[in-house]
Order: sequence, then structure tokens, then C-alpha cells
Amino acid sequence: MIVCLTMAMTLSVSLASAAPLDAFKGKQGTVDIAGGTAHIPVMKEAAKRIMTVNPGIRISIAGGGSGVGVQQGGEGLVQIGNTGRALSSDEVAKYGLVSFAFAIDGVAVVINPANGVNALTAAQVKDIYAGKITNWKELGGEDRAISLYTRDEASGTREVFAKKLLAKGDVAPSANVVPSNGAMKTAVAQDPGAIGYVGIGHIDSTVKAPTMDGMTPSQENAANGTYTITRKLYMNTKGEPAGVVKDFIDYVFTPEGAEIIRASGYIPVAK
Amino acid sequence: MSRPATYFVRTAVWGAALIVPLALAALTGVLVTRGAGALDANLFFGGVPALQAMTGRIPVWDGIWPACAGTLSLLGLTMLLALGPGIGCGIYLATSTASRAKAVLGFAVDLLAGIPSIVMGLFGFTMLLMLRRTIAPNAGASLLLAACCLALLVLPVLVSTTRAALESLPRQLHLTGAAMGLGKWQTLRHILLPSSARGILGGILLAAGRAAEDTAVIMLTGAVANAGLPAGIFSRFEALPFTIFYRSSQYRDALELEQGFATTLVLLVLSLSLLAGASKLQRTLEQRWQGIRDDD
Amino acid sequence: MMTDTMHTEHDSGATASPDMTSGTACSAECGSLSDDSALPQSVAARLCDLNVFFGKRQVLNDISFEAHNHAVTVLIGRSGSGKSTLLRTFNRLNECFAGCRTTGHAQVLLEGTLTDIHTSFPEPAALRTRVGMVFQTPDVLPVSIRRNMTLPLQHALGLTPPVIAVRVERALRDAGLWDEVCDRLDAPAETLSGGQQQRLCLARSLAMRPAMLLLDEPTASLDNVSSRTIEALLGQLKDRYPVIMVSHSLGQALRLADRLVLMGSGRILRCWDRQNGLPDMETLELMLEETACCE
Amino acid sequence: MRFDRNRIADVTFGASALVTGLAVAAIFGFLFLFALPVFTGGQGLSILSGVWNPGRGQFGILPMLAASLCVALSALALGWPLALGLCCGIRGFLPRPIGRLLLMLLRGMTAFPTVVYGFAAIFLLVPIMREGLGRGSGLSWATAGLVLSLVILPTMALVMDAGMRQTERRLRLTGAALGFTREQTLTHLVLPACRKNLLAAAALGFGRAIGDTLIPLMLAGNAPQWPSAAWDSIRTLTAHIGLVLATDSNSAAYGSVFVAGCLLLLVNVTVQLCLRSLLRTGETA
Repeated sequence: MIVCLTMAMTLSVSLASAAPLDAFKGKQGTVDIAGGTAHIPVMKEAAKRIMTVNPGIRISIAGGGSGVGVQQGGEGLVQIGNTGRALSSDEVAKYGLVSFAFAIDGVAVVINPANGVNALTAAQVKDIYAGKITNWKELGGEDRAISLYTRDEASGTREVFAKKLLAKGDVAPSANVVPSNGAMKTAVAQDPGAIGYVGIGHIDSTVKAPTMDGMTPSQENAANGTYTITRKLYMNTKGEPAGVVKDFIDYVFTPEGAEIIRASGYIPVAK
Repeated sequence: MSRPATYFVRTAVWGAALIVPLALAALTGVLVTRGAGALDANLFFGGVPALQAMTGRIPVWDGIWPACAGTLSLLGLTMLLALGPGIGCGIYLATSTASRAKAVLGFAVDLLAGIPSIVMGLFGFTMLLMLRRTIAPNAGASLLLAACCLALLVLPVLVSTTRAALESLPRQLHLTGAAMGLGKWQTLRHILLPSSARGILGGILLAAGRAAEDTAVIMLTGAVANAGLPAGIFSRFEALPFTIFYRSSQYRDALELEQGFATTLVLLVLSLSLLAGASKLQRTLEQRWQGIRDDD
Repeated sequence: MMTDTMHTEHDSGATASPDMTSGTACSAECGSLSDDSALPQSVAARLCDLNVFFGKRQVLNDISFEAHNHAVTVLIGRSGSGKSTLLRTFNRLNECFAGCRTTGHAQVLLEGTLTDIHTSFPEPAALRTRVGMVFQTPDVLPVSIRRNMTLPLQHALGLTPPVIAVRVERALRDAGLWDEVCDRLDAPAETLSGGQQQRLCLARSLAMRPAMLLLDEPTASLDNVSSRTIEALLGQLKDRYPVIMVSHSLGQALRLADRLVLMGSGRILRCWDRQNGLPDMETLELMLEETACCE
Repeated sequence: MRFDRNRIADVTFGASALVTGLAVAAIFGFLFLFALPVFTGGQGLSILSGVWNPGRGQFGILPMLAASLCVALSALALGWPLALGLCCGIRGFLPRPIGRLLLMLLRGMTAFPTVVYGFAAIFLLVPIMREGLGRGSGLSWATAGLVLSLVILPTMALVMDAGMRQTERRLRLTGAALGFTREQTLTHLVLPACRKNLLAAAALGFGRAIGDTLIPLMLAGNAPQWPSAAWDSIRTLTAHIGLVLATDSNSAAYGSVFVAGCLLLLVNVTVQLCLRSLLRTGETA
């Protein structure tokens, strides 16, 4: 089914709007991309379309987290380093990175679908992560210990979560650390006592996102501003981009790129 | 006094003989039941026609074909780099007379054997940073770098198995060769090495197995989620173990998860067939050297 | 402890010296070494003032000795007396052991000339293709019978397949093995009986067309019948190859020896030649015991 | 000609030995070089303290060292007897066909990729452990230890078996002549004679266990706390490297990666030295 869908998409693209991809005709070059895991679906779909039109361009995509994006982009190991957070002034100064925000993603707390709790407040989440609330029954759920899941230090999702929801509050050292949005989803989907957080684009039926201070986490709400725990997704280059790297970034900002971003579950941002 | 010891060992034996196969069966059972459904052409080529995908005419983005090709080229390059120094060093340690240099080298090999693969990856990463700051400012993570680090990882396996295989040969065999008028190199080449070929090939196999399955080294030195077929030794590449690790943590829907299980099955089959192929090769080589023909 | 033993041995050697002179002179005049033409043609090998050390331990002590053509020279002595080491000096096999040091001269008759085996062969391998050796336990390689024969011919001598085929058959016939193995040359050599294996080793040496044969207790691991077969073979072979062998059995030594050499503690204690009469069994046994109580 | 070949061979083998030696030196050199700024820089020795909380500027990695040791030792405690049991089974306790099957199984297991164990265990073992232990999330010391014991088992068993096969062949008749059964020969003659081999297998297994990254990263939970119970979520040094290497290369967290690498190297050196001295005392005794 998915195959049909992707094939149909590729087909419609090549028929309807071949124009944005014209920029790559006859060009050669390599684009190495690394960093934020949330960016990967967008990067992958864009790369796939570009390389289908022009196999002379080689694009490689690696994850690793926002930290990797800064580090490898800054060191010049990759041409585009993705981050799920704005760069600090230190990072800009040290590496001379130029940022391109291309999408908005919400970050939402997720729990196991079997969990009866449907609403949480930021204060509660803060206490849960600090280890002050340790059982779901204190929140109106069943009698079950809460297992905490958080992301690794390199995660942009973690930064947004820590800044906007925890207000820089502590995370109990007993919290499990998982290395990606996907691993977070797997863990929460399996563990009935779990609480974690993912980009809204990753939410599906295997996990449940309770309302946060009354706000319903969804991409629409993130777009129209009623859900405030959001972040931007950035592509960063060392210095102003040139050549196929510039073409790639430009492509993400075309209407076709916006379509890819929307299909990946994010809200496109104009350049 | 003797009874309890025997009972203890007997308990351990039966326990082990039951637990280990059961655990393995459970693990592979999970893989097969959850992955077999996704084991089709789509898994490998992601909707691209097989022929164009295999030749690389159309890049494959949603299939594991590039990862298979990447793993095979990584394996080939690694063994190419490791075989010479590994076996050579093993021969040196087995045939040279006792000296301080030999003792130090023996210790160095033991140390190398104990270095965790992620530390080896870390070494590759630091080496890359160093290279970029000094002689090669454009160096990047690549197939070559990953293969170098993997070669270092499997080197001690080669060294110690070669050494053990040669040293376990009867001392008389050296004399036999010498008494026949064979030189040192000839004795080695025509008598000692063939006699110990079983052990050495076993070591090569073990090394290849480790190179094929290691994830920690390559995830720091050049393996990426999507790169297409390997374009050369200076480009990034996909590899099966990394793809599995990546899919296990990044899947977005049930199909991708199922494909992750199927990929695991593919890697498993690849590793096992490597094992089977090598033991066949081992038998063939041995028979050729021995010149033994089964008449019946 | 070892050096102590050496000293006592040295003394015992001195007391034994009248006996040595009373026997046939087995040591050559060392002064005439440089003068090849003056030597009788029947000398096949000669040692002069030979000392062998393993590390600090001296294993052979001032050995001077000759072996003749068309003759079997048998070395006897108790274990540890240096027989095998002496045998191995002729093909420089001692050099395969760690810490070995040799002084003195050793010559072997090659192509009609007594050749110094140390100075004329920078690589011992070349010497060993000319001096064949058979060990105590049959050291067949774990390969087929044919491959056992062809391996040294192919690699040490670099012969072509047709030549090799001829040599293999000839050598196997010489060793009396051809009829037993001609129909199963491609079977593993380990399937042969002990006696057959030892004859295969002998054939393997003969196929090299050596100038001399060294045998280190060749029948020690064989039964009586197999031993007699080998002994009979050696009787035939000695006309073509000078044979030097170590034997553990006095009976065998007396049956085979044209020249009999008694060793003890790294020295030659006595020498007999068949034409001057060999001692009888009891005398030999007594002498062997004597060397024992000196240790 | 022949002379030349010998020389070439000698030089080649010597050179490969040199390459190996240099590689080891380079690995140690590079990692120490990159770890050095952490000690000479601002934080000094705080890296070797007990709390990891980068948000508050605490970068202690000792809990990870403890976790590494705990996981590796528990994997060894489980895996070593199992390996020994399998070897004894193969060499005499079990009927021959079963023994042969087990040996084949062990050989096959060496070809089992680590990541396969990890992937299967997430979906099979983790839920079982969560319900079984009744506490924690299932991502725990116990889970990682169990899977690791399975990962290191074939290597240990094959090393043991290589030694035991030869010894057993040598001592089979001796044992039989003393009136021992095959089992008794194994327990009373072969096993004591293989002591060194068993020890070396343990050292090898420990090295593999403490060096494995994927299993702890996927299954141990990675919480940077001191291990205190089997159901605790813990973070090993190797997983720490995998998780933190991605951070900004300016931070102290990044530097801790290299210190972790060095600690792993030091553990490795210690194990090797201990093994050597143990083997040596075995020789003189």
C-alpha cells in the first residue's frame, strides 16, 4: 500500500511539477547530511526525488541527533548538519554555521495507550520527571509505577522538552535514556507505565498523547499557535551554501518541498 | 568428594544443553514469526525493478539492497586489509625465536584483542579529526576508514588463531621439512601452513563474522542510513547491521518494523551462509593440498 | 649439575683413552683436512674437532670421526649420549633448535669431493637435499602417499612432473613399497601400517637421490618383522648410499654395522670396524653399563 | 633465489608485526591525547566523580564504569558456567550425536550478529523482564546481562573446547586405565588440566562483555545512575560513548567520551595483566 502511495507520489511529481527538480539537471556532486532524527523523513524523500531525476548527484543521510548535526556540519564532515533546535551563539561563532529553518514540529508527552490518564499539566510533568510523582494513581490512573523515558544529551527534542516543559528542571537519574524518537516510541508503546516525549510527527496509534495544560498536541494546533511546545527544524551549512548543496536547500523550500514536509507530519516554514 | 563435583558438572551440562538452544530458538522464533512476512523483493529493492536496482541504475531508497552491497564491500575491503598483517604477524609470533620484541608484540596483540569495538570506532573518529587538521583537510568518514578500523578490530583474532594453529603443530613437522631440504619459507609454505590451514581458516572465518556483524565501529566511521550503493572507498555507505540498529530505533510504522525484523533475518542468513561457504572452502583446500581422492 | 657430569665424563674419557687407541682409529688426521687428494676415496663423511652447544650446555665434545662409503656406520650409546645430535650435524639439522652453536669441521663427500658442509652451504636447506634423513617415528605428512613423495621433489628440487613420476616409482621400488601401494597412491599416508610408513619415509629420502642417508633409530617404533624388513633394505642400500644410523638395539647394531661407534656423554668412547672384528653382545652390554655408572 | 624468498618472507612477517604493534600504540596514543584536555581543562578531576548531570555541569562517569563492570561480571557469571556445561556435554557427558549438534550450534552462534540479539530481545525479553521482575521498565541490568551472557557464550565455549579436545584425547586412555568413567575422566583429569584454558576463556568473555555496545545501548536503559539492583536501568561506558559522542565537541560531556574510552582501555590492560600473572603462577605451581 505504501509502495503504491510512494510510486503514485513520484509519478505525480514527475508529471505535474518537474520544474523544481530542473535545477539538478546535468549536475554532479555529493551532499552528505547528518544530524537530527526528526529531519530524516523529509531529507530522505527529497533526496530520493532528486536522485531519481539525476543519479549523478549522490546524497547520503545519517541520523545521530542535533548534536551530531552541529558537530559534523561544523567540522565540515557533512555539508548539511540538521538540528532540531536553534544554534547557540557559541556554535555559530565557533563554526560559522548558517541556519535554514524549514519546518515546525511540536513536542508532545506520550504515554502508553492502555494508560487511563488523558490530561497532564506542565507542573505534573515536571514533578514526574523530577521523581516526585512515582505512581500513576497519584494522577488519577491505575496503581502502577511510572517509568521515565528521556532522550540522550545530543537530542534537540530533549532540549525543547527540557526548556519549554520542565523549565530546565532536573530529570531523575533513574530515567531510561533512549537514543531516538523511534526508540522512544517503541519503549512507550511496550511499557504500560511509561511516560516519554516525541516529536508530534512521530505520534501514531501505538502511543497516546495526553492534553498538556488543556492544549491538544497536534500539528494543526502547533501551526495555528494553540499548542506552544514547538520547535523549528533547521538545516545548517558551514558558510553560505553553494552548488548542489544550495540547490538541495532551495528544493526543500519549493512548494514541492513543502508538500514533502507536510507529508512527513510537519508544518512547512517559508524561507 | 568426587560425587558432588560430578553432580555439579552434570547439572551444568544438562542446564546448558537445554537453556542455550531454547533461548536461541526463542530469539530466532521471534525474528521469523515477525519478519518472514516482509521477506520479499520489496524489502530489498523498495519498489524499484530488481534489475535496475541491482545495477544501480535507479537508486534504492526504501530497500536494503544497498546495505547488503555495502556490507559485502565492507567485508571484502576489511579482510583485504587485515589478512596480510594478521596472518603475517601470527606467523612471526609463531616462528621467531623468543625475544623481548616478541614478548612485547604478544602483549600488544592481547591488548588489541581486548579493545572494545566502540573504542575502535572512537579511534577511527579521532584519527579522522586529526587527518583533517593536518594532512588531509577534505577527508571524511568513508568505507575505507570504516574498513581500516574494522581490520584493526579483527586483526588480533587472525593473529592469535594463526599463531595457535602453527604452534600446535608437532615440532617434528619443522624437522621433517628441514630434513627434506626445504628452506624455512618453503617449509612454511608447503608443510606448516597447509597443515595448520584448518585453524587459520577458522580464524579468518571468525574474523569475517565479526567484521560482518559489527555495528559500533562503523556507526562512528562512515555507515549512514541512506547512501545508495557504495560509490567508492571514499564515500559513505550503508551496512546491514547499522540498518538494523537504525530501523529498530527509527521505524515509523508497523511495516518498517516488520522490515526491520526481515532485515535481521537477512543478516543472519548472510552470516550463516558465510560460515557454511567457508567450511566448504576449507574442506576443498585441504583435500587439494593432501592430494587425497576418494575412490569410492 | 650438567657441568659436573661433563667433568666426570671428561675424566672417564681420559681413562678410556687407552681403549680407544687399541680399537681401530676412527678419527682422521685433522692436519690433512685441507688436502683432499690425499684422502682415501672411501671416506664418505668426516668430522674434525666438532663441538656442539645448546645454549650453555655442551652436547658434543671434540668429536673427530669418519664414515666410509659402501658401509653402514652405527652409533650406539645410552640416551642422552649425543648420538642423535651427532647424526644431525651431518645435515645441520641441529640448527633448527634454539640456541645451537657448532664449532669445528664437518665434511661430506659430494660429487666425488669432500665438501665442508658449513662453508660451502650458506643455506642449510641445499645441504639437506643432498643428505637424506629418516626419523625414529615415521614422520609421514598428513597428506596422500603420492603427495608425500612429490612434495620435496617439487619444491626442494624443483623437478618437473614427468621426472618426479619416474623418481617416485623408482624410490618406492627401492624401498620395497611399490607393490603394496601402487594402486592406492592417492590414499592418505596415515592409512599405511607403521612399517610401511617408515619405508615411505625412506623412499621419500631416496627419491631425492641423496649422497648419504642418516637414520635416527629407524626401527625403534616398529615391530620385529617390520624392523627386519628395514634392516634387509639397508643391507641392499648401503652399496649405493653411505648410511649412518643411530640404533637402540645392540643386536641390530651388530647385525648391520660395518663400523660401530660407542658414544657416552658427548664423546666417542670406542670404535670398531667389521673387518677387524666387532665385539660380542656381552662385552657391548658391559661397556654400555660402564658408561652408565660413570654418569 | 631461495635465499631471497626467505629474506622477503622474514621482512614481510616482521613488517606485519610492526604494523600491529604500531596500531596498538596509535590507539592508546590518540585516545589519551583526546582525553587529556578534559583533565587539563576547567573541570579537572570532576569527570571522575559520581554524578552525571550535564545540565548542572556535573560530568562524573564513575557510575558508568560501575555499570560496565556489573553488567560484564553478571554476564560472565551466567555465561561461563553455561559455556563450561556445553563443553563438558560435547566432550563426554552427553550422547555423541547431541554433542555434535551442540558444537554445530556453537559454531553457528559465532555467526549470530550482536544486533540481532538486541533487536529480538527488545520485543521478546524486555516485556518478560518487566512483568517478571515486577519493577522497572524491563530495560535493565538484568536484561542486558542475560543477553550478553548469550552473546559471549560461543566464543568462550569454543576456546574452552579447543583446549579440552586435545587434553581429553591425551588423557582418555589414562583415565580409562585408572577405572574412571568418561565423565569422571573429564571432571577429575581433563578439567583440572585445562585450568588455564578455562581462565583464558573467562578473560576473553569478560572482554567481549564489557566491550559490547549495542546490547547495553538497546537493553540496559542507559540511566546514568549507580547500579544497585537487577531491575535498575543503568548506562555502561560503551553505551555512554555511543550516546554522548553526538554532542557538541566543545562541551565537557563530549570530552567524557574519550575519558570513557581510556577507562575501557585501562580495564582491558588490567584484565590482561591479571590473566598473565594468574597464568604465570599456574605455571610455577
